[in-house]
Formats: sequence, C-alpha cells, structure tokens
Amino acid sequence: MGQKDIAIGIAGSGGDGVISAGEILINASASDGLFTFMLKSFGPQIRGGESSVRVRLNQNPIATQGDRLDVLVVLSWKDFMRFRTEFLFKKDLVIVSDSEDKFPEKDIPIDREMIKAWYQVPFASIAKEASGTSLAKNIVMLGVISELFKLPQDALRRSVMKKFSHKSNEVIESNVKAITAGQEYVQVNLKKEDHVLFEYEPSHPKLVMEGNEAVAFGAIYSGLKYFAGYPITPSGEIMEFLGKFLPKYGGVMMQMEDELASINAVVGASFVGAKAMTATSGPGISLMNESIGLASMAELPIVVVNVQRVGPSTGIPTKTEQADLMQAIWGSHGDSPRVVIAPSDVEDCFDTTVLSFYIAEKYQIPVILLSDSFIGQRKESINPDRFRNMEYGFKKVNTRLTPTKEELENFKRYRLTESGISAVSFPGIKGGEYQAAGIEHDEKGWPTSDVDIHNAMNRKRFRKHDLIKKEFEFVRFYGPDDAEIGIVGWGSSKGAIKEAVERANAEGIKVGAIIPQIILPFLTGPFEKFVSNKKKVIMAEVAFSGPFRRYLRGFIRFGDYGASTIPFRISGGAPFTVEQIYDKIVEVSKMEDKK
Amino acid sequence: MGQKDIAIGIAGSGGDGVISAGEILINASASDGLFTFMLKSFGPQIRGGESSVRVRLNQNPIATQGDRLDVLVVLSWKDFMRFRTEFLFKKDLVIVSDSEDKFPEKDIPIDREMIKAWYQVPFASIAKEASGTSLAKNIVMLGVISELFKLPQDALRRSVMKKFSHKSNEVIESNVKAITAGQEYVQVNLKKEDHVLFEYEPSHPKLVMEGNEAVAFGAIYSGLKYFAGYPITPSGEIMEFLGKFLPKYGGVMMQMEDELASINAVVGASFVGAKAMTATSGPGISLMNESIGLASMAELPIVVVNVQRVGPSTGIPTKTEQADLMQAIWGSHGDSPRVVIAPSDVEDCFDTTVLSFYIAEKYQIPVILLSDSFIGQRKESINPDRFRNMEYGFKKVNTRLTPTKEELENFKRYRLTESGISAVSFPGIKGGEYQAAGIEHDEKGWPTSDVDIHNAMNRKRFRKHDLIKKEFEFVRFYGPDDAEIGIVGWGSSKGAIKEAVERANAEGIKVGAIIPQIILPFLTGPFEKFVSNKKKVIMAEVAFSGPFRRYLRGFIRFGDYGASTIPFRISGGAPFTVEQIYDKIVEVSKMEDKK
Amino acid sequence: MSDQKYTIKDYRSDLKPIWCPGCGDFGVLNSLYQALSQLQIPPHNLALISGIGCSSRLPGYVQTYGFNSVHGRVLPIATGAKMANTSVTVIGVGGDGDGFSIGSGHNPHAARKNIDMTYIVMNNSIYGLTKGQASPTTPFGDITKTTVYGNAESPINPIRMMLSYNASFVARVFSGHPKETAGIFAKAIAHKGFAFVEALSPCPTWRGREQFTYIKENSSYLESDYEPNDLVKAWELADEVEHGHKLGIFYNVPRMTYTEAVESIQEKSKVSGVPEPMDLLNMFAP
Amino acid sequence: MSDQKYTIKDYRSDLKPIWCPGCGDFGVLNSLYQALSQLQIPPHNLALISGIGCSSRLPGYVQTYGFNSVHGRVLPIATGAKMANTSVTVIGVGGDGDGFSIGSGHNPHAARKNIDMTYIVMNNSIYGLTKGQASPTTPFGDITKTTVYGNAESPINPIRMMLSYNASFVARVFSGHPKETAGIFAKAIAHKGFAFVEALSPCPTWRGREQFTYIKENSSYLESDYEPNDLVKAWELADEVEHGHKLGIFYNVPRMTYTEAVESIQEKSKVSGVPEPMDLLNMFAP
Ligand SMILES: Cc1ncc(C[n+]2csc(CCOP(=O)(O)OP(=O)(O)O)c2C)c(N)n1
Ligand SMILES: Cc1ncc(C[n+]2csc(CCOP(=O)(O)OP(=O)(O)O)c2C)c(N)n1
Ligand code: SF4
Ligand code: SF4
Ligand SMILES: [Mg+2]
Ligand SMILES: [Mg+2]
Repeated sequence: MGQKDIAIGIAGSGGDGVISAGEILINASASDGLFTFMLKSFGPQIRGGESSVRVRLNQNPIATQGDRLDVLVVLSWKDFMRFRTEFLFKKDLVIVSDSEDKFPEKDIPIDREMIKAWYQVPFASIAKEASGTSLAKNIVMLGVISELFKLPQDALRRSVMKKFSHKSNEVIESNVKAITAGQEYVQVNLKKEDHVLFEYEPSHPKLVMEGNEAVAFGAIYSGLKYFAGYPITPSGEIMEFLGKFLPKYGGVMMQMEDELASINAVVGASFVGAKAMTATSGPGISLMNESIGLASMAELPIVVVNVQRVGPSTGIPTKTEQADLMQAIWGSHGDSPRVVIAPSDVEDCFDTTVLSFYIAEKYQIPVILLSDSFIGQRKESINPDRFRNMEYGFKKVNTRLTPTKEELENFKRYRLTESGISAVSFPGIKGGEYQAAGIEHDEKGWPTSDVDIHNAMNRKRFRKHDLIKKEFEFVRFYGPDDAEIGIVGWGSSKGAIKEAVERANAEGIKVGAIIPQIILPFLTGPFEKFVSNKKKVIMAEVAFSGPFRRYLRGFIRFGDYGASTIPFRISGGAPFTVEQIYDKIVEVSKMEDKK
Repeated sequence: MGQKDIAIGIAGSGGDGVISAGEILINASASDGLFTFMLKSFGPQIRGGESSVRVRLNQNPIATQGDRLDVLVVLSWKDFMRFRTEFLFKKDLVIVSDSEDKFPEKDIPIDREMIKAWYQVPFASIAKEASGTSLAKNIVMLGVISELFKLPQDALRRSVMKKFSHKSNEVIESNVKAITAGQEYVQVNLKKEDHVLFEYEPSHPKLVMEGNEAVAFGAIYSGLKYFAGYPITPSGEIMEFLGKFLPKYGGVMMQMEDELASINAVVGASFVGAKAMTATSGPGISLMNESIGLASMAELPIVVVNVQRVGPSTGIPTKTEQADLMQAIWGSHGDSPRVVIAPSDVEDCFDTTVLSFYIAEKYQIPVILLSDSFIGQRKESINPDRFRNMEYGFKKVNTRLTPTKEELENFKRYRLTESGISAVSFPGIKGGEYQAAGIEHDEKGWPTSDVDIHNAMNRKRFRKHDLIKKEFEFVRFYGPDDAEIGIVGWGSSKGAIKEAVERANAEGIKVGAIIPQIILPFLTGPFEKFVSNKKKVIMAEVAFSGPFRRYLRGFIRFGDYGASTIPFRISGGAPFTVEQIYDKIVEVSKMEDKK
Repeated sequence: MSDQKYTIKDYRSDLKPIWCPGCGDFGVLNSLYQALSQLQIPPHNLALISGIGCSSRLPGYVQTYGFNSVHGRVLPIATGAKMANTSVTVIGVGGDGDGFSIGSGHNPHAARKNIDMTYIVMNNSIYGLTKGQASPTTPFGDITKTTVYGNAESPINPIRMMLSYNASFVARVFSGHPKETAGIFAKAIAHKGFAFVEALSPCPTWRGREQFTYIKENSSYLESDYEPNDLVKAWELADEVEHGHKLGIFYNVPRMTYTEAVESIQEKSKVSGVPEPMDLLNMFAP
Repeated sequence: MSDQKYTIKDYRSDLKPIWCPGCGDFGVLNSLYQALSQLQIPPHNLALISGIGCSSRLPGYVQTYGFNSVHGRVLPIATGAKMANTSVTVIGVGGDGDGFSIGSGHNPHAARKNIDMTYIVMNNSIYGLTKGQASPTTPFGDITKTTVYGNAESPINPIRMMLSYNASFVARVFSGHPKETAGIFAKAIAHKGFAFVEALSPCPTWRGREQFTYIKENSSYLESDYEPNDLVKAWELADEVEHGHKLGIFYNVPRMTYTEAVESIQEKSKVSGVPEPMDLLNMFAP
C-alpha cells in the first residue's frame, strides 16, 4: 500500500533549524536501517539567511537524492522563494506549511494542479505549548511529518535524544515532547489524505557520512601522518575532521597561511617519509599547481584533494561543478606526470582516498583526488559491514620502496629503473643522503641540463603510468555490455547516470554506461572494450566548456570504432537530474545513425 | 663557387668573449643585408663557465639555425666538451682552434674522417701583440674566420667600432687592429683550403632582434601602459627592455615581489582601463593560473606571456620545450575562457603580441602568448621594411568598448549581449561605477549563486571564442594543398618543419604542413580543410607527454576524415632539427596506409 | 553638510549587505561613507578593491568602482590600479585572513614601495566567511573550528608588522567608534603614500558577543600629545601585552611616494617629448 | 677536534659549487660545515631545504638530505618536514629574493608558530641566479638590470621584520667572518624554536667587488654586554641608518615551540593509547 521511497524537501530561514531537522531525520532513518541521502542548500547571508534540505529515504541502496519531491515542508515561504528553482515536484505533491506564516498565498509559485494535499500547521505555537519555546518548532515539524507519512517514529525520538544528549535532561525531554506534540496535532486536527505513506522494514543500522568526512577517514585509515591545509568551501570539513581526530593517531594537522604553504608543507612532510595530504577547492588548487609539479619532479608521493565548486575564479563557492578535470591532468607547467582519481559517491570517497595513498606511495607520484561539493557535502547512509570486511580495498597502504643495504653503498635516489620506481630514502636512513630536486637531475639528484638525461628521466617518470594502468582497471559499468548506445560520465554524475540507465533499460532502451574512477592514466583497456560496439556515445558532464569530452577524445579515437560522440554538458550549480540524463538517452536513441 | 649559406659554431669559456663575438658577427652580417640566426648556450656555472654560440648566415631568409655546422671554432676544448652533444657537423667540417690550448688532441671527440681542414691559431698571442691585451682574442678570431671564409669584413670593422663606441678611441682602435691582425695572420701563416667560402651580395641592412625584445617592442607599439613582472629565465629580457623603454612612453614597469603580485597588478591595471601585460615562464605561470581565471571571470583584458622552458618544476631553466600548451588552455580551475596564441619565430613575436592586445582589448579576455626560450632568446635578422608598411598587422590596437551615454543611465557592466562583449567602464567615467567580480555575478556585477545566471554568463563568456574564430584564421600552410601526408606543429617548431617540408617536396615526397598561430579558440575551419584530404598526419612537438596531440585530437576527429595520426614527440632541451622532421616524413611516407 | 556635493547617500549602493546582525563591518562601512564624504572623493574616481571574505563584500555596498577580487590579492591589484592611473583614489579593504594570512607576502612590498593608497583591514580575529576557522590574529589557546584543542599559534601584531615594513602611515580604529574611525579613515585616505589602518571589527557570529565587549574594554586611544613620528616609540606602544589595543595613529611620516618615484623615472627616460614607438626600431639596427 | 665523530669532511659532498669566484656563499657554506660539526649533527639526520637561486644551490654541497625545491617555499617545506618528523634537524637556506620577496608571505607564520628550525638567508641585495635584478634589499637608487633609472624602492629591514613577527631568535652574520658566523650558526641551530639568521653574503658578479668592502666597513658586532632579550632595544639597534649593519644575535628568547604545542595537542586528544582507525566508525553511527 505504502511507497518504498520518499523524497522530502524542507525550507525555512536559518533560525528555523531546517538543517538540524534534516540531520535528525536521516540519522533516525539510518538507525532504523534505511538508506538515505541528504543535501543542504543556503542563501547568501552569512547567518540567519534561508536554508533548505532535501532528504530521500529508501529501504534499498539509492544513488541520488531523487529528482522530484513527494513532500514539501515550508517553515517560511519567503525563504522558500530562494530555492524555488532548486526544487522539482512530483505530481500529487503534499505540502506541509506553517499556518502562522504571513506570506500571501497567491504569490506561492507552485502550480496548484500539482498539489494533492496541503496541510497547514502552527509549528511555533505547538512548540511553545509543548516545550516552552518556539525554538523547537523544527522538532514539532518532524513529529508532524513522521505522523503524516509514517516516517520512523521511535528512531526519531532516539535521534533527538542523542542530538541533545550533551544538554540537560529538561532540554531532552522538552524536545521529545515536541515530537509527540507534532504527532498528536496531526491525529487530532488534520484530515489525512494518506496517499503518501512511507513503508519499510527496519533493519540493522547504517552509518551516516559526508563525502568530505569519508575522505578524512580514509586518509587516517591509510596512515596519514601529516595534513596541511587552508580553509576553503566546500572542502573545509576534511581539515576540521582531521584537526579533531588526526592527533589521536599521532598525526599533525596544520592550518597554513595559504595554499602555497599547504602544498609545500605536504611536499616537505613527504620528503621526510610521511604520508601527507592537503585538501582544497578551485582557487586553492590553482595556487598549488607549481608544487604539484615539484612533487612530480622530485618523485615525492602526496595526495591532493580538490573538492570542486563552481568556477571560474571565486565562482559560486557553495555549488557543484565538474570543470577542474583538465586542470587536474594538465594544470602544472612542463611534462609533469600525476594520477587523477575521482570518487563518485560518499562510499567511494573512502575507497578512492585509500587508493590514492596506495598509488601515491607505491609509485612516488602526486595523486589528485577530484571530488566535488555535491559528493563532499552531502550525507549518505553506508552499510557498516563494508568496513568490517575490508576485502574490497587495500588492507594496508604500501609504504615506500626503501633502499637495500647494497643500494645504500652507492645510493642513487633517482636510479633509472625499468619500472620507473626507484628506492627512496629519508632522514634517519644512514647512507641514504641525497638531494631531492625540482630542477632536472641525474640519478644522484644532482642538477643537470643534459638533454639526454632529461629524456631518460621523462621516460622514467612516465613509465609509472603504464604500470598503474596494468595494476588497476578501476571503472564502473552499468547496463548491458552489448548496448549500442553508451554514456560516459565521471565523478558525482554517476548517481544520475546509473539511475537513468537502469530506467532506460527497464523501459526497453538498451544503453550502457562507463564511469572511470581512475581518470589519469587513461584506462585504455576498459574504454576500448566499452566503445568497441557502440554506435553513439553520450559524454555527460557538469561543465560548460566540455573538458571531459576533450579529454576522452584526446585519449580515444571514437571514430576508429565508428562511434559518434554526443556532447552533453551543462553549466554547474546543480548536478544532473536522473530525468535530464534519461531524456538525453531517449533523444539519442531516436537519432538517426550518422554513418 | 662559394656557398650562400654558412653555419658556424663557436665554443669557449665565459672569459673568452664567445657570445660577444657572435653578436658582432651577426650584427656585421645584418648590416651588410644578410639574414642571420644566432643561438647561445651556457654551462651551469653562474659566471666564467662554458659558453657557445652558433651563427648562420644566408643571403635569403632562413627559418632555422641550420642543423649542422660548416665551421667549428674552439677557443677552449675543455669548454667545448660541454656542448659536444649540442653540435652536429657537416661532412668536410672545418675546425679553427686555439693553438695555445693544452687539451690533449686525442680526447677531442670528433670523428677525424669528417674533418676536411683544421687551422690552429694562437689567438691570445696575436691579440696581445696587436692590441696589447689577450682580452681581444675573440676579435682576433673574428678577423681570422672572416678572412678564412670570406665573411663580411668592412661590416665587421663597423660593428666592432659600434660595439665599443662608448669606450675610448684607444680601445676602439685596438679592437679594429685585432681584426686586421687576425686577417693578416691567415694571409701570412695559413694554407687555406678554401672549400668553405661564403658568397653573398650586400643589400640593405637588416635589423637584429631577439624574440623577447620583439614581444616587448610589440607591446609598446600596442600602447602598453602597465607591465608588472618578476624575473625568471628565459623571459627576463622582456621586463628589462620595458624597464628601459616603457617609461619613455609614459608607461610603468614594475618588478613585483612574485608572480602572484605580478598577475594581480596587471589585472588591477586593466581594471582602471590600462593595457597591461606580464611575462614569465614555467614556475611563474603555474602561480598565475588563479588570477588568469579572475581576468576571465571579471572580463578584464590582460596579456600574459609565457616563454616556455624545460619542465616540470624548475626543470632546465635555460633550455626550450613546448610542454605548457595544455596548461595554457586548461590551467585555471572552472570554465575559464581565454585565448592562446603562439608565435613561431622572432618576427612573429612582434605580430602575435600586437594581435594579443587586439584580441584581449576587443574581447575583454585574457590572452596567453606562448613563446619559448628557443624563440625568445635567439637573435634573428628582420627586414625593417615590414615595419615601415604595417599592412600586415593592426595599425592601431582597439581600445575597449566603453558605454554610451544611454547605457550609463542604468549601467550594466556585464550585460548579456549577443556577442558576449559588453561595454566596460573604468574610474573616471561618471555613471559607469560598477563592481568587478571574480565571484559569479549578475549583469550589474553583483554576486549571485543563481544557476540560470551562471549558465547565461558562461554562455556569454564563451561566445567570444566563436567571434574570434570568425575574425581570425591565423594559421600558416606549407607545401602543396593536395598532399596526403600532413604534418602539424606549433610555435618554435615551425622553422624545422618548414625547411623539412620544403626539402621533402623538393625531393619528391608530397607533404603539407599546418602551423596554427592561434591555438585557442581552435581554428576548426583551416584544420578541417587541412585534414580533409590527408591520409596520415604527423603531430610534431617538443614535449614528452604529447599535449599537442591530445589537444588536436580533442578538437578534431581525425578518424572522421580517414586520417591516421602519428605522434612525433621528443623531450625538450633542444628544438627539432630539420633532419629529425625530414626523417620522420620519409619514414611516414614509407608506412603502409592503415585503412 | 548641506553644501557638500557628495553626501553619504551618494556613496551608498543598492546592494543589501549579507552581513550578520551586529557585525562590526557595518560600522566600518558607515565610517568609510563618512570619510569619503568628508574628503569629497568623487565616487567615479575611486577604486575600492577587496579580496574575499565577509569584509571583502564591502565594495559592493559602495556606489563606486569596486572590485571584489580573489582571496589575498588586494594589495597587488590596488598597486596595479594606482600605478596604471595615478589620478584615481585607491582604497583596499579586506579581512585579517585575507591580509595577514594568504596576502601577507604583499604587505612588506606595498608598504616599502610607499604605494599611494589606503589599506583597511577589518580584523575580527577569525575567518568569518568560511565559518569560523582560526586566523593569524586569533589569540593563543582559543578554540575555533580548526583549533579544537586550543590555538597553538601566537597571533601576529599587525601594527608592529607594518611599522617594520616602514609603512608611512599606521593606525588602528575600532568599528564601535564610528566618528573617530571616520576621522582616521579620512586622514589615511588623504595621506600621500601607503596608509595602513587596522579596523578592529567584531564578528558576533563566530567570536560571540563578548568580542565587542572585550575590545571595548581593552582598547584606548593614544595620548593626545602623542607624536606619530617616532618608530621606536610607536613600536613600544604597539606592545599589546603592555598597552592593550591602542587606537589612533601610531605613525605618520610622509616620504617620497612610488607615484613620485615613477614620475621622476619617466622624466629621466624622456629625452624630449614622447617619441613614436616606431623610433624604437633604431634599437635593433645592427 | 680529533675526537669528533663528524668532521667537516663528513659534511662535504662531491658536487662542485657553481658559484662565481669570490661569492660570499662559499663562506656561508664553510661556516655551516663548521657549525654542523661543532654540534655533531648526524648528516643522515638533517634536512637542509632551499629554494631557488645561487644561494639555494647550497644543499647540494652538503652530504645530507638536501632539497633544492622551488623558489620562495623554503619555510613551508621546512615546516612540513619538521612537523612530520620532529626528530630531524631542519635548516632552511636561500637568498634574499627567495626569502624576502616571493617567500615573504611565509615569514610571519613560521616565526609566530615558532617552528623548531633554523632559517639562513644569504643576503646579497640582488637576484644572482637570474643575472642581476633588484631584490627587496637592494638600496634605494641603485642601478640594476631592472632599475636602469635607479631603484625606486626602499629596502626591507630583515631584522626588524623578523622582530615584528616575534621570531624567538634573530641574528645577523657576515660571510667575511667565517668563525663568528659558524658560532652564531651553531647557536641558531641549537636554539629551540624558530631561529632566523641574515647572512650578508656579497655577490661580486652583480654587485661588484665593492659590496664586500662596503659591508666590511659598515658593519660591527653588537656590544659584548648586549642582552638579546629586549624587543625594544633590539628594534632600536636594527636601525641601519643609525647603526649600520649590526652583527650578532639581536634577540634570543625561547618560548614554547610548535613541536611542543603539537605534542600537547596529541596528548589532549588521546583518551588512552592509540585507537584503531576503524574505531572512528563510531563517529558515523547515527
Ligand atoms: C585561494 C583561496 N583560498 C581560500 C579561500 C576561502 N576563503 C574565503 S574567505 C576566507 C577567509 C575569510 O577570512 P577573513 O579574510 O578574515 O575575512 P572575514 O570573512 O573574517 O571578514 C577564505 C579562507 C578562497 N576564497 N580563495
Ligand atoms: C616561481 C619562480 N619565479 C621566478 C623564478 C626565477 N628565479 C630563480 S632564482 C631567482 C632569484 C634569485 O635571487 P635570490 O633569491 O636573492 O638568490 P641569489 O641567486 O641571489 O642567491 C628568481 C627570480 C623561479 N625559479 N621561480
Ligand atoms: S560571520 Fe562574522 S564577520 Fe561575517 S558577516 Fe557574520 S558577523 Fe560579520
Ligand atoms: S652571481 Fe653572485 S650570488 Fe651568484 S654565484 Fe655569482 S657571486 Fe654568487
Ligand atoms: Mg576575519
Ligand atoms: Mg640574492
């Protein structure tokens, strides 16, 4: 009778407690075993401006936040207006709004035809009565919607108690009362339509994690010893998490004076043998390019996280985009090999971080982890089991290849080896003294301007790419192998692509998708396999200038496979919706073949 | 009887005056109307180390320094050793060396079979005798070789006099005597082989210019008002030239504290309406990416010169490479439109600088001028006439589109126009007050995080690319249009490609070349035309990782034209030789067709 | 005031500040309006340049040529603007993070060059816009988002720092004293050469309401007979442990500005009149 | 000296300096060998970090863990190296351009954090490696490649600058006095906390042989009874117009180092022992 999936949007002013209501709701749901997704959005005011959350709940794993809302909760219509282009609604929308809000009804920009039910509730008054303060109106609201739509109820109480556990008993109690009051208000005063009812089986609790937290956690798991960073939206949570937890593991988190200092501090830490990382976003990464090149030249492993936001320049710091791809690959001057890895969801943030350290340390190469604000700042629930049996990943991140006793007799730090990897020493190792250098150098590390040595060293440094390609084929495929329509996307576009591909195939349109996790080196093998039987390939990306398309075409000649390529690039600000991708697939499926 | 082309290499220690001998020689030749080419090379010592020059003279215009030397002059064999891999020799080489040099003859690493004549001259003793100081031994050497090979003689005297014109009469005289003494030594003491004799008709004098000077000159010609920079090899001459001459034209040259300051100062100068430029190389350009993005977002015209050197990181500061191409295009975070222009020789440095200002100012967009140390630091002779009738270029670089009176009534700095260009005001214009912004903004310049506005502004900013493509098709073609073998190269590779293509066609191998001067926006039209009838396209570049190839393939689907693509990438340090390119053409001409 | 051509209203733009209620930056903005009006700076002849941060939103609220640029580059942008058009009045504004952290490499150079501009740093001892991380002026031991176990770093002393760079005008104001602040702003703007003003500007959101009170209680003006022309004396009084936050003008000794230096270079370089660029061709004659 | 484990020879690498004859950096290098040997720093336990410039070639000439990095980033690299392995002795070296121009943004922060390291700047008042452009310590009016009409900028005063950052050890030496220099280097390296040493190191190539003579004549040691513990006194003596180039230790007042601060943070953060990273999973329990 009920539905197994529900998407709820909540909007209000900063003081309305919208965000914390959303957090309590997904915590409650996760503790009841549900899979969840939560996105936040804010207005320009520093404090007290508009804010909104959208929460999706499902019994089974989900890949997106859901395009359209079943339920819209509005604590203030004025503040809602800010987000009106950000919310799409399902037919038969249910609205729950504050009956005490003075906003003129006629100005509410929602097609009345779409609305099936509209409940008006005096949240503040109920809160005041139940718990003595109108501040609890967000909690009342949770009580109301849990009752209206059969959301987890006991779990909600537990989550509220946990949320306020560091407060007095009185506070805890009054908040629990607020929930009950909300529920009772519904029972007593509202005529329930009941066409939106959520239905689920409780199961074992899930964890709730943000992408940025997952990166930080993955770094600690990998043995991070040194982090240096500079605050920047939307990557700040990585530094803040590490500031809190890294010291417990004997590591050091330093806030530096800027990103130049951060990246160079990380290079310095790597020079003395430590696993080291920094994290930033657009403007910061643009400042780091010089010393990412230094790490490449000096062959020092570092991990650089770029949580992408809308650019260019300061752009829109709080919104998502995928326009830093080519910069990650080519951003430094000179032939400067690096590895670029892109997580595609919150779980992936953990995995790819561990992978980044593995590759960086093993291959002595800088790794750029290209996340974005959509992944980095959303909350998802994750099955804790996956961490308990870490079969999928790297139980232990390699430590570097250090010199043998024999090698130390006449140590050549940059020995020209077949693999491109040479043993690396660091302070403390007697006999391993050498000069690390950003200047071109011979095997000893000493400066040279010899053309042949430069050539030999270039070859050495780039050989690592070949080995990495051999060791990993970290891509994801969706849909049938033999589809003639293909779609290629990367990073945070995965969710929408996956759901759209599933839907298209379910509706009889055969389409396959490939999502590379390792972007550089280019995973020729999987891509060739994918393209070999494709007639049309959609290249989907949230970047106006289409860098992903240029990148793909640069590395694979689609024409040789008879595949036409269809760019699908949108400006950033919001991620792809499932519908957008699905519609494109439908459009392409109807296109005449070119050849 | 004589030859119309001669290539001479001179090597010695820093104290030997090798470089100034080279300069006097090409000045003399240019003043006699010859076309010349001069390259310098140095060892690692800061002062007093090894140095060498190579000089090529020809009656007619030449495109390269010549692969192989006719004549090798050695003032010190020990110092010569440093350059032994840099010099290639023609058969029947003539060597002129210092008879007082103690270097063991058996250690001289030149195949004796190749040597036709070997003159030994006691340069220092002759100098001492003729002018009282062994310091003039480089001048004696010029006298010797001018006599041996029939190089310009009166002109040489004139050049020496000019060179020392700020010194005392005595000094001038003693140097002129040194020339004569050298000539007489040959007449009296040497048995001339005479198989290398240079022959030419004097004509009207040519100018002698370095690429970096040509850029600086082009900037002043374009109306440059503000330059800010930070010293870095091999771009320093631009700043030094401007420091000397820009003030004369009411402009300001500032040495800033670093490249961040330089690029931002230039953006600030552009904000107040001035034509502004900076110049740098590898490490510096990597630091400028953030604010190149700022200029792109704020739509402020700036010209950024990158005189490329060997990378990554500090690399080899004194040597040439073409590995910054993709960084120029994609180096900033976000969708950050810019224009990339590449000069291909010294004359071009002037033209492309003027073009850069024209495009920057007209389209309100940052322009990156991608030179390299091979062009920037070599001397070439240039026909002064080309400057006298400046038909080829832009007589006057546009000034910006400023607002009309009506527009000032309700001024919208970032008005969404059809062309993408909107009128721009600057301090002094009443009513034109606005906020320039690196943050995403509306038409007024005020901050926004609206997704639709971001999309509209992206479209606006990128529309400029379409217009620029329409206005310019700045490419060069060589060889017959209907050749089935093509070669694509850029920047300083032009000279070798041009000469190799001429040679190949002369020898019956039909091959065509295309050299784009404007790299971004991609000049689709000319490239499509070029590729349309090609079976095989060689992609030549001095960059190990092959960025040019990735770039080309990203923008043009060679497969659609049935063209196979053959990468030809070498590590930097030295530019292509004509032979290298020619051999590749021959190799490719013998390849089976793929399809 | 009625005979003034430019009143405060003329400097006010239509953009609504995004600042939190109680933010010190409101006070700074108002004092700036006043100073501009006192000096009758034509709005169209002013370049008001900022970096990124809450405080750096200020130019948008002034009806003039504003530039909300990138984080930390106020000084070079202002330098370029001033030197490319010396007839423009140039004021740089920004936060303590913008100016003393990411931008700190530019301070010595703008100051020693004596660029003819004013630089106002709104110091709230925190990163406001990025939501509460420690800044270079956050006190030792304080707890912020990035110093959960207490700040391990000693704060910078901006006044001493600028004195050491030989800035020709160094002052400190408090946003809570709008009139005095306006007066000092006016003197800074009128100063020929590089004028630095540290504006203590509380951030109630991330430093609590106490910050305002703390500054109020721990600040006092320099004695009225203090002569701001002695680097040693100024240095002494800038000792915050000893003297708390002194307000007022610590140092004010004009010297040759960079504008003047450049003008003299331009004079020296010109033999007679302005030659045609093409005359440069002679440079390349062999 | 014969009972010393590490003699000067043990610190000398096989790489031949590229410096010009007469370059002051030879003297600095020799004094550094001496200081290291005096302190018996094991070569394999030292990280010697430099930027780019003639002076920055120094690490290659020392048999140790050297890092010839990029221009201007000595301090952050050294900071990362020290804090990632606090048992290593960390010394940063570079030029006046490297440290006071492109790197000037890092000075306040390494100093105020009191990173436990030594920072030696070889000041020749010129850009040596790039062939003779003005540096932030080039005197006003001087002619260089980039100041053909005379330098328009007042030079920085490195000692005052570092005092204003509250560096816990501030000294100046002259490459012409190898023994005194070695002694001060040794004290700087032994100092717990951030130790800054300005090493006057002439560049005969771009500043002429006169530079050596000039420094010789215009420098003198601080009085033997001078107590380097008074910021005001140190500031006064750093006035170069008044006192010329004073040599010696201007300031030496140890305080809590950043290493100590971090150790105390690590203590605070550990409830008991070191938990397994997987324990962090509890953090994410709903
Ligand atoms: C290169 C770069 N790094 C980081 C940021 C993120 N960021 C924006 S404002 C800011 C600091 C704000 O602090 P402050 O300058 O003190 O200004 P306030 O907000 O306190 O007024 C930071 C770190 C950025 N925009 N650019
Ligand atoms: C980012 C960057 N900008 C510029 C340079 C060029 N560069 C190399 S050394 C140097 C300055 C050298 O001067 P200084 O630091 O005083 O050292 P010195 O050679 O005098 O010892 C410069 C500008 C560079 N390597 N990197
Ligand atoms: S966060 Fe602080 S600095 Fe920013 S606007 Fe609010 S009160 Fe002002
Ligand atoms: S140029 Fe100057 S600083 Fe560089 S090595 Fe020569 S003398 Fe020393
Ligand atoms: Mg602040
Ligand atoms: Mg120097």
